[in-house]
Amino acid sequence: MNGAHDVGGVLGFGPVVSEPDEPVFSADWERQAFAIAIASLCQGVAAADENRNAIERMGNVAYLSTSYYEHWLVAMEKLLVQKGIIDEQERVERVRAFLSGRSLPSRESVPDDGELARTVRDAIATGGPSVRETGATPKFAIGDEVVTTPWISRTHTRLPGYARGKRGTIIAYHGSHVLPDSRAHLRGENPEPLYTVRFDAHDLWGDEAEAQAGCVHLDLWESYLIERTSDGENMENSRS
Amino acid sequence: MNGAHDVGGVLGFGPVVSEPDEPVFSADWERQAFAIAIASLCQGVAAADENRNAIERMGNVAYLSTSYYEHWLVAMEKLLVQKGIIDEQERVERVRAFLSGRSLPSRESVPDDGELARTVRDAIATGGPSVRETGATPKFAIGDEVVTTPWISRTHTRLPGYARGKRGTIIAYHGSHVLPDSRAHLRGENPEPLYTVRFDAHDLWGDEAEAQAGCVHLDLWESYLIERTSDGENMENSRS
Amino acid sequence: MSGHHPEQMSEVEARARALESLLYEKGMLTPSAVDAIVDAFEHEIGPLNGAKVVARAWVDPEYRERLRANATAAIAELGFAGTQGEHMVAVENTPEVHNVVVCTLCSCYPWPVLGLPPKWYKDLAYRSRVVLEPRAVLKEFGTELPDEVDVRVWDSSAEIRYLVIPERPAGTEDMTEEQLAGLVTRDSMIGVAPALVPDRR
Amino acid sequence: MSGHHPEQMSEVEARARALESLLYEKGMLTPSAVDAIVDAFEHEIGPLNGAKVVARAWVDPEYRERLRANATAAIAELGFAGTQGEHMVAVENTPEVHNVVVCTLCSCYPWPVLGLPPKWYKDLAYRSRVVLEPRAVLKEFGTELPDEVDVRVWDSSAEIRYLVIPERPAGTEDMTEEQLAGLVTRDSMIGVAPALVPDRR
Repeated sequence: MNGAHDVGGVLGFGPVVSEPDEPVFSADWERQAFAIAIASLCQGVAAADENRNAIERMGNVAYLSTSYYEHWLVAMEKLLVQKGIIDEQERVERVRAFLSGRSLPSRESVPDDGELARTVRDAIATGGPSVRETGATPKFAIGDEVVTTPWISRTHTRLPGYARGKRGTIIAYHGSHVLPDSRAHLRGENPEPLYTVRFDAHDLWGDEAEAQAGCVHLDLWESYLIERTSDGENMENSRS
Repeated sequence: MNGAHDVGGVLGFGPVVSEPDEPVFSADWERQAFAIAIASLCQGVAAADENRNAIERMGNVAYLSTSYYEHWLVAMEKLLVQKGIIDEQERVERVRAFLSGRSLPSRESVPDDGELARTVRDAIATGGPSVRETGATPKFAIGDEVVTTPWISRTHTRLPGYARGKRGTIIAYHGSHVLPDSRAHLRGENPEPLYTVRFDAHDLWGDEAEAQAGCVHLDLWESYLIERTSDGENMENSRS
Repeated sequence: MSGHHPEQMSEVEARARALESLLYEKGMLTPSAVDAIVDAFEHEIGPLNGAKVVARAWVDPEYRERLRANATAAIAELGFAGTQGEHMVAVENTPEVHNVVVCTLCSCYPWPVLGLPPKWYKDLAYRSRVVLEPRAVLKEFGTELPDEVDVRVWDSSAEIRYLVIPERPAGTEDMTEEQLAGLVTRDSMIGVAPALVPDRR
Repeated sequence: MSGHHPEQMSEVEARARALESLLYEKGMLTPSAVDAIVDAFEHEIGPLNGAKVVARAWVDPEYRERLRANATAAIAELGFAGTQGEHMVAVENTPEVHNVVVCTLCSCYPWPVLGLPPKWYKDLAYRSRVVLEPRAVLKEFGTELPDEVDVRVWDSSAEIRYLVIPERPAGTEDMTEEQLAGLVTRDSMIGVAPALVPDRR
């Protein structure tokens, strides 16, 4: 989605501030939000792409002014309701109850046979590859010159705005991977060949590239890419 | 500047909310902020382009989460200090004084011969045209097909992000106008031919254009535009 | 402009007052200049100016031609000119063409004919959406356009300011220029709504 | 995880607890699962894993080749694998090439080898700037690169995760693999800093 999360190359976010000896989590609610998300995703509540899409749709001002773990929390609030696991009214009432002094139940009062803990531990250790055996022949070969699609997307996509309509070179092929644009919207996995594309910094930023600029790499699906011919390259991509 | 103020086509800002019978100003501080800005600009404290640039540089999160008149106020705080009219420490102390209960001086205690009121009234009624007689021959004629520059800018510019690297047609010529990219950074007026360029919605948005989409017009300076030839059009603009 | 209880003062209020008081001390601002600016935009300069221009264009074909050829000069004939209206262009709605104005980069607006912009015009939602989906935005304003109509968006990226001349409503043949001006709303001159239809009870 | 005074609870805290308690009731979460997840990322999975991979690559040229050819498999040899590390690629810094990793669209990060990302990696400043001005950002981290060095940024837009193999510092010829791992910082494996230089007092 062409939204405010797509910040590559956007100026005005200030300096990078790095904090020494930062803890993994800096508050209990961060631990809770993260654990809720991981446990839910491990149990198949939503795919990672749906989670990212939910975060992107939280509203631009909210997105930019809240932290990483709050993004996860917002996405889970939306997805758990959307999937029918939690009712929105029940959620709102429960928030109010905690604000009015309710406590979390004691450990002992929650039924817990340890099974879910084993499941999530296994899932974290195993992961879920996004590569799929499709037998598809990749359209591009390493060394091929390509141009990315110049269009914004109203739906979830992993082509950042700064790399729209830019020329690059294929430097790696990773087999076919689940297409986020499709899975994020429950339209199936639709795996597509995935490539690493190298962009010369000058082809991304023109004169605004740094002195002695190098290159930026993106991992892009086949449908994001158009073959680049020696001339007239953009005749085919300047109209859909 | 490639910043968060450049919102054309960005999704995620919610619905348009229109308020019936809205007052011109909804608080005294809005009146004050606006009057301060107009009086300062009328007295030549800064050009409108510098004011816009100051607003764009207030920081993305602050920009998106504050209102129009607060943007003007932020810009004036910066520009009045930058121009040496107000000292930053004095400003901060004065803010603190008002927060601690200080009142504005009574009307009568402020020296006021009515001269500045006459000046600002005249300035509002007269305005300040941005057209300049340069004798420059415009490079483009009405009907010419052009492509906009595809590059982001780190400095002030009036080419919106959604129209970078897009094809359009010249439909009007307005003479030479002061170049904001230059004046905003105190690099002189550098007037350039200014054109209205028509963009077919499909050339801006591809398949994301609305059904029965029409066109969008922008007023663009000559240095934002590249001549479009029948093929290889982007060979000349894909590298700087 | 004072009279608030200090304990209720917000930071933004204090910041505006701090600048105001400092500029008084520097001789860069006076109470009568503040009044002149605020009065001008609260009481003198507003959409009634633009409405008079549109009504004149509706009743006087020669004026309409002058307005289309050189809007700045034609608008000045009626006494309207100044800041943010130095370079005016009038765009005319017809059964075939609908125009709508925005400024995506800030909130440029033709002050001498419309006054200061309404909040929604300055908001991120309008600025971001109307260039991408003008029909959807217009529909939210109650303006549903037939498929055949050519929708033209004008994004005010330079110092050219646009005034939309809405279509003259049917059944207004007998109305005076002054009565007609009463039908011309701010929204119709931005292009998000048609002019009002006369009330015939 | 409780023990806060309710009167101090912020809205975000209440929202997290609300979901936690509701999921307990729905049987979709258990206290031991929460503990398992938190413990894994607070105590088991972190940059020490990546440091072991890098140290092995420094001492074992054959391992280094395997890591460069198929990082996922080579990392699994040392027992590291799982969520957000399913498709690993190792990129090697040399005197001629410097690699740095980012995820501009969210904050993708190779969890099995580096744990959860530091705050700055997730912040808008790093995400927005490092693709446009990597040298300037690296300089702010104290990493000033000679002009001749080819700076390569890796923006993790798919499920491929990147691990930077920093250059082995000079004067470490006699160090053991375990000692070498102590020089490999998180920042060096993201690519914003070199590995530590051994302390020789």
